[in-house]
Order: sequence, then structure tokens, then C-alpha cells
Amino acid sequence: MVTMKELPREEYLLKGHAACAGCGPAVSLRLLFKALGSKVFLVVPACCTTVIQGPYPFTSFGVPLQNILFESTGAAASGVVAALRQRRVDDITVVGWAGDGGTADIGIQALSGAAERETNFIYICYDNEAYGNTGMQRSGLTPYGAWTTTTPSGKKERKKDMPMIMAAHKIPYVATACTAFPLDFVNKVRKAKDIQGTKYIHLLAPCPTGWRYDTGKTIEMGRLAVQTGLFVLYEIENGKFKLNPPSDRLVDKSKRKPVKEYFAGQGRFRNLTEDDVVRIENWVDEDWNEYRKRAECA
Amino acid sequence: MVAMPKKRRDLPVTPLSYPTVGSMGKTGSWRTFRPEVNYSKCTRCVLCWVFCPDAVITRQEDDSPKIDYDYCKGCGICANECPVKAIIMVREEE
Amino acid sequence: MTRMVVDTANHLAGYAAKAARVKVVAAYPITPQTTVVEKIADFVESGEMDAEYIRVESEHSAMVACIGAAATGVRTFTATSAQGLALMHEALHWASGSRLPIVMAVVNRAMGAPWSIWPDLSDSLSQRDTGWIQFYCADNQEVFDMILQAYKLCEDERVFLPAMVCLEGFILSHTYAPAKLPEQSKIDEFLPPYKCGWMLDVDRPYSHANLVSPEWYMEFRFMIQEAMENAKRLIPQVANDYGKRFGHGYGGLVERYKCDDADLVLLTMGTIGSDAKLAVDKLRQEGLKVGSARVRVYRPFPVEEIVDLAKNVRMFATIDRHISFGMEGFLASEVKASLFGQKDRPLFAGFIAGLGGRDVTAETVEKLAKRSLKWTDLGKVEKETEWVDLRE
Amino acid sequence: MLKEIRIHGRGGQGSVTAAEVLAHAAFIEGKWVQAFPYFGAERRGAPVKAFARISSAPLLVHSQVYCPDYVIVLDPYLYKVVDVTEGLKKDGVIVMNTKRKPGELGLEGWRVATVDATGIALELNLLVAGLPVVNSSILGAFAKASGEVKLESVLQAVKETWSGGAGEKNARATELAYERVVRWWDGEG
Repeated sequence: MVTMKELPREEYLLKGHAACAGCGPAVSLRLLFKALGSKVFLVVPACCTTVIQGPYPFTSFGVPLQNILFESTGAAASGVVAALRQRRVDDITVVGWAGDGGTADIGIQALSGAAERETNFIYICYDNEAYGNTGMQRSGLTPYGAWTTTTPSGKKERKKDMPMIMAAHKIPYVATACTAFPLDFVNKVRKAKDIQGTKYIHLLAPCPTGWRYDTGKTIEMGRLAVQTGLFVLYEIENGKFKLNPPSDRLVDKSKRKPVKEYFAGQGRFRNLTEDDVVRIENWVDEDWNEYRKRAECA
Repeated sequence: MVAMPKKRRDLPVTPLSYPTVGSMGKTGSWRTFRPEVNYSKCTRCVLCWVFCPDAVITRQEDDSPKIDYDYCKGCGICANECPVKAIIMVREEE
Repeated sequence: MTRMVVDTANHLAGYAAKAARVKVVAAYPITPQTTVVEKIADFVESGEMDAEYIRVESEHSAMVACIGAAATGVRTFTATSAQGLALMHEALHWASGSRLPIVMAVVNRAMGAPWSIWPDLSDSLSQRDTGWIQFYCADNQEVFDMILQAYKLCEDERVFLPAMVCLEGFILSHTYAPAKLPEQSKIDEFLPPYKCGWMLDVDRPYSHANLVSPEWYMEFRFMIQEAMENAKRLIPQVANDYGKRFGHGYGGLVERYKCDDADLVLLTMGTIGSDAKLAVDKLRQEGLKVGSARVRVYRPFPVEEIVDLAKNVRMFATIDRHISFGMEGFLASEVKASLFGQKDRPLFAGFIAGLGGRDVTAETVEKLAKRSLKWTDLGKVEKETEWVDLRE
Repeated sequence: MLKEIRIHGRGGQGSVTAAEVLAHAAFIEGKWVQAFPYFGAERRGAPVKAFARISSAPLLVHSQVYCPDYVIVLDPYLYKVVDVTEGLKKDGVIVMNTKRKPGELGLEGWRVATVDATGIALELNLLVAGLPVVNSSILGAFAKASGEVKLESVLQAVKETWSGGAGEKNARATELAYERVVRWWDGEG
């Protein structure tokens, strides 16, 4: 297990990039490169990262980056991986880096296909729970009750369980991560790098612009998402489910912070009613029952 | 540093963009508040460096942070995350 | 030694991909394209072809996987038809904008609704503005030859564009006929290893195709237009080179047949151009001065050749296996546009025929020619666009 | 000279393969050839058509065959549901897999050659998925009845289509059909 100080000093996301102030995905990109170094081909569909690069002829990325169509990250990565294999190159890690819309909505077909074909790459969904690049519209990963520009009174449906959808593909590695737990994320990326086949990491990456909190609180929001049990850190390695710290200590409901603490800090949840909160708490309990059973089985 | 093309003949066959510090310019101008480090309080835990979204904090020899104000957007994550409150956000001077 | 084989045009497309030493094939099955990719799957599994065959989950992904592979430095191939091509549409633009020399066999099939599995050119022609070079074939040999020539052309640094080699479904795709396959070593000499204007590289990292502001976007578009003009110049050269090396082979922008002294020239695309020759022979026997010209390359469009062809002709008649709803056949529009600046323009009539696989026989073409000749004598065209054999 | 052949069969009987093998045999003799299915979706058991063209000059024609010189019928019952004579030239020949005589088939006035291809397949135990294979043998009958291709060429094409033991067996069926075909217009019947 790596420590904070052991993270390499090299930066492959260069300063002066075009992310919003306090951008969770930007923090995560830095961590991604600290995990993998520079021998990476990044495949990026339309998403905030398209903009983070800055405009031609400049880019803030120090690794090769193929911008590709919104719904096609899995397919583009498949082509890159096949070509590398034909060129007998085996020291480059191919990473698909896509947002929640590009993963769970428009891109789910290409991702599912790539996973079913056992394409050797890491797919990271950086989830800021809405279409951030186009100004915060609802996605399949927007949580219940959250305001977006297309759900002005709050989303009426629940968030898709994307990592479990990927686990159903029987790929060798599925993990969740959060920007607020950098070492957990780095370790998971490094573990994924050494596994053959499709590896899926679902990364909750808080977004001050869309979630409506102070830009300084990005890490705090991520931490609360995990501490309240709303977002759970786990990994499924060859079908074996394992809760990771600190989520592994939250099976006991009394250890979890009240979900209200998470909602209170974010403007996007301002329309939540007391009933909504109770409903969400019940869902969290139900979900945790499932996680507990899975953890016990393993 | 990548040179800005001037004429059509300077262009590559398709848009290829090269790694550049300041691809979006000097983003320090986006700032309203600036982080200031109190080095006597700093414990060299490097958390501010880890969590900086803008890669503007470098770890000095002794692991204390150095902030590049040319590019720091002033988001305040470093101040918020510093366990000993060694970084505070102060209003930019006119 | 050149080898003669008898096989379907779809299988010959597979042979051509193998002969081109394609490294990555990504494709999704659709009638009538399927036997192209089945052949390639056989080649890859038997080890006759050292390539990766990515069995993608859609045509959109097929094209994007080709883009990813081509950008990573290898030669790519795919094939599709109709709805599959339409699904690819978005990615077609991405391929040409990325200046990747991907070659694709388009096995022409009519677009639905309603479902049709039979041929017409509406699928590929409606991709006209995607920045792809488009070749149209009239027999099995031409399919094989043009796939190899397409790679040679597309990988030329003056071009760096993708190309479609179009062949009509069933009429060619499932028709078993003889073709010559040149020796592999000679093909290797003709077509050296893959070349592209750029590729992903960890030693020289860059972002490809990130945001381009209005300040530069137009210049990149102009460069594609320039590349198309270059392609127009290079297509006959590539064909000559191919012909010299292999002693046979199709090529050039327009195939002319008995046009020199013709009063009437029938302009066609695809296999109708082959049957039109039979009609021309028949009409010539009757003493009628008719020729035919098959437009082999639709993008870039051979404007100069059309202008040249028009010089001593009294009338042009196009036969389009396609309709641009609300206007006319695409070939009709392009031919007329080509001639707009000319002083003495021939009379013009456009025929719409063979949509959705309706058979266009030599007799049909003969009938259209005779009607056009009547108008030539009259000095006036009675109906500028006519649907052929349309029921009352 | 251009000769056009239409083959009638049922989906699964190998009508398209028969057209291809026939074209291949003529190709071996240096002819220009085409073989193609009726353009459409083929369903197992349903009546299907395939076509072949044999020519001494390169083939420019790409339309379907409307007035064949020859008709080959793979299935003995098909004549009841399909007009196998449709468009057939007046002096055209029908080569049919049947045990019956032309008079019993309602084909009076046509030049008909018959062979019991199903019987040959059963005799040789030439079966695929339990069904007798008749497409290879009928081509032997066609070679004899039409004179358009030599038996040797058909045998070579058959062996190139089916390899190994299957090729030998199919070739034997072709030979037997060549020997047993009856050309009724020659007064042989």
C-alpha cells in the first residue's frame, strides 16, 4: 500500500488547465497519472475532460490522448488495444476515462461490448452525477432528489447501479473509488493495471459547479458521501466482493453519519423534503443489507 | 512551449495539441481568494499537494508546499483540507 | 503468379483485406455485407491473416474501433451496408476529420423504412458529405482492385482520407464470378506498410482532436477539401501504377464506353454501367450513336471529366439508383452542377431506376436511351426527371 | 455464346452451391461465368432459385435470368408448386431429379432429361443432416444432357468444393447421374 508521500512528484496534468476551480475530476486525473506514470494512452469521449485539455494547439495533458465520440469510449479503446497487440507493444496501459453520461447512458453499449470482449483496458467512470460539460443536465447517475437543469424540482428516479452492471459482465476487476480517498484510488488503479482483461473503476468525483457547494469543499463532499454510506467503497476481484476502508466499518448503521449532513452542504438537494430523506435513508439501509450479505459470502 | 500557428501551412494534418503549461492561460487571474501558507504551522503532510486540482502546489525538498500563484485558481481545497489549518484563504489585493 | 479464382465479390473484398495485410478489422454483421466479415473471420482464425478481428457490438463501434486502431498506427478495414452505414454516420465524420486512411467496403442496400435487403445506392450516397472518398464498382474484379488502390491512395500524404469501396448488394456481393488475384509479393511492393499523418505515441504525447476554435476550424476543413482535390489528381495515377504492375485492373475517375462520336451519353454508377455497355452495343448495331460513361468515383466528383465528356455530346442522360427526395438523383444534380459554367451544354434528362433492388436490365437501359434520343432529335427534353418502370 | 441456367430447389438443398459448382466447372474450361442466388432471404424448406451464366466472352450482364436456356430441378415435387418452365426458351432443356417420366410431370412438349438423384444419394448414403444430397449428382446429369460442360470439369469442381471423403462420394454421385440420366427427346425413353 502506497503512502501519500510515496506518490510520485511528476505531474502529467499540467497547471493552467481549463477545469473549474475545485474540480473533483481534475484532482482525480492527477492521481490517475500518479498511479500509472506516463506510459498511458488515454481515450476520452465528450465530457468535462474534453474541455479541461484547453483549446488547440495546446493541451494540459502530458500523455497521448485520443478524443473520441461521446458514446464510443469502449469501442475506441478496443481499437487501440488491438492495434497495440498487433504492434507487439505491451508496456502501455490503455485507459478509457469517461463521465457518468458517457458511461451509464450514451456509452453503456460500447462499454458493455468492450467488457464482453474482454478488452484489456482500464475503464474509469468519473461520476459527477450529471452532464457537467453541457451545464448540469440529469444523467442516469444523477441521484434521487438532486436538482439539475433538466430536473428543476429534483430528480424523481434513483441512480443506476453502474458498478454492479459491470460486475454482471463477469470481468476480472470492478471497484468503486472516490476523489476524497486518494490512496484507495491509486491502489485500485495500480492493481487494475496488472490484471489482464477489462477493469472497471467507478469513481465518485464531486463537482462544486453542479452540486452547488463552495469550491474548497470538494474533498469534504466526497468524504461525506462515503461516511454517510451513500457511496460505498468496494472492489470485486474475480467475483469476490470486498468492502474497503472506511466503508468496511460502516456495515453497522450506527457508524454511518446521517445522510442529511451530506445533503445539507449541497445546493442541488435543497428541494429534498423530510419524506425524501426518509425514503433515501431506507434505500441506503436496503443497499447496505445487500453489501453486508455480499461481504459475508466472501 | 508550443508555438501558436500563424499560417495555414503551420498546421498539422489534423488538430494535434501539445502539452503546455497554461493551456488555458494564466489561470491565476480566475482567483478571488488566495491561499497563504503558514510554514511554521505546516506539518509537511503533503495533503494540500495531493488534493490540489490544479497541480499548482509543488512539494519542496522538505515536503512543504509551494504555490504557483500564476496558475492557482483559488479554489480553497488546500485550506479546507489542511489538518492543522496552516493554509488560509485571504482576499486578493486590488 | 497471378491466380484466377471464382468467388463472390464479398469474398473478394475479404481477399483484398488480407492481401493489403490489414492489421485490425472491426465489423458488425448486416445483410448483405455478412459474407465479407465471415471470410475475414475464417482467414484470421486459420492464421492466414495476421490480424485482430474485433467483433464489435454495433456499426458505430466498428467505425470507432477502426479509428482507435488507425490512430494507434495500423492498417484497418471494415464493411457494412445500409442501416449499419447510417448508424456509423457520426463516426464517418470523425474518421475523415482525424485524417485516418481507413478503407471500408460498403455493400449497397436500400434504406428502410420499409425493410429492404435489396440494393440501391441510397446508403452510401447519403454519406456524400462525410469527407470520405467513394468508389463505385461494376464487377468482382473491380472490388478487389479498388480496395488495394484505395489503401494506396488514402495513405498518400497528399490525401490521408478514408475511402468507401461500394458494391451493390447481391448483384455483386453474392455473385460468384472470376477474378485475378496478383501475387502477394507484388502486392506488397505496390502497397508498402501502413502510413498515416500521425499516431498516438508515449514518446511524443499529444491530444488529438481537442477543441478547435473558430479561429482555426475552417483551415482544417479547407485542408480536407485540398486532400480531396489531390485525390482526384492521384486516382488515375494509382490506377496506372496498378495496371502496369499487374497487367489488369480498373482505375480512373470515369469509365468511358464508345463516347467519342456519341450524340447521347448515358451516365451511370455501379453495375448499371456494365449493363449499359450491352445496351450501347445493341443501339450501335442499329446505327444509333450512343455511348456510356460510368462514374467510378463520386467523391471527389470528376467535374473536369464530365465537362470534357460534354464537349461533343448532344445529350446526357443519367440513370440514378438513388433519389434525393425533394430534388432528383444525386448523379443528375452533380452532372448538371458540373456543367453550369459551360456555354454549350448538352440537353439533359435524369432517370430514377432500380430502387430497392428492382432489376435494371440492358433492355431497360436501351429503352431509356431511345427515349432520350427522341428528345435529342426534338431538341427538347419532355420530362427532366423520370421514374423508370413505375407502376401507374 | 451465352447460356443461362436456372436452378430450382428448396432452401437447404444447395441450389446456390449447385450454381457455383456448375459455374466453376465451366470456369475450369476457360469460360466466363457467373453464379448467384435469387436475391432475397432464403428459408429452409421453402422453394428457392439460383442462377448461372456460362459465356465465351466476359459477362457484362448483371440482371437476373429471365429466359434461361436450361432449368435444373433439384426437388422431385417442386414442379407441383413452381412453374419450372417459366421463361424457358422453346428449345430449352429441363434437367430434373425424378423417377418419373416427363409425361407424368405435365412437361409434354419440353425437352426433359431425368435422373433419380435422390435414389443415387440414398444408394451412396450421401446424406447431410439426414437429407439426401442431390446437388452434386444433378450436375453430372446436366453435363450429359446439355453438353455445356465436360464430366471431368464437373468432377474437378465437385472435388474442389467438398474436400476429402465427402468430395469422393459427391463425385461418385456425379458420375452415376452422368451414366443414368435419360434424355427423353432423344428417344431414349
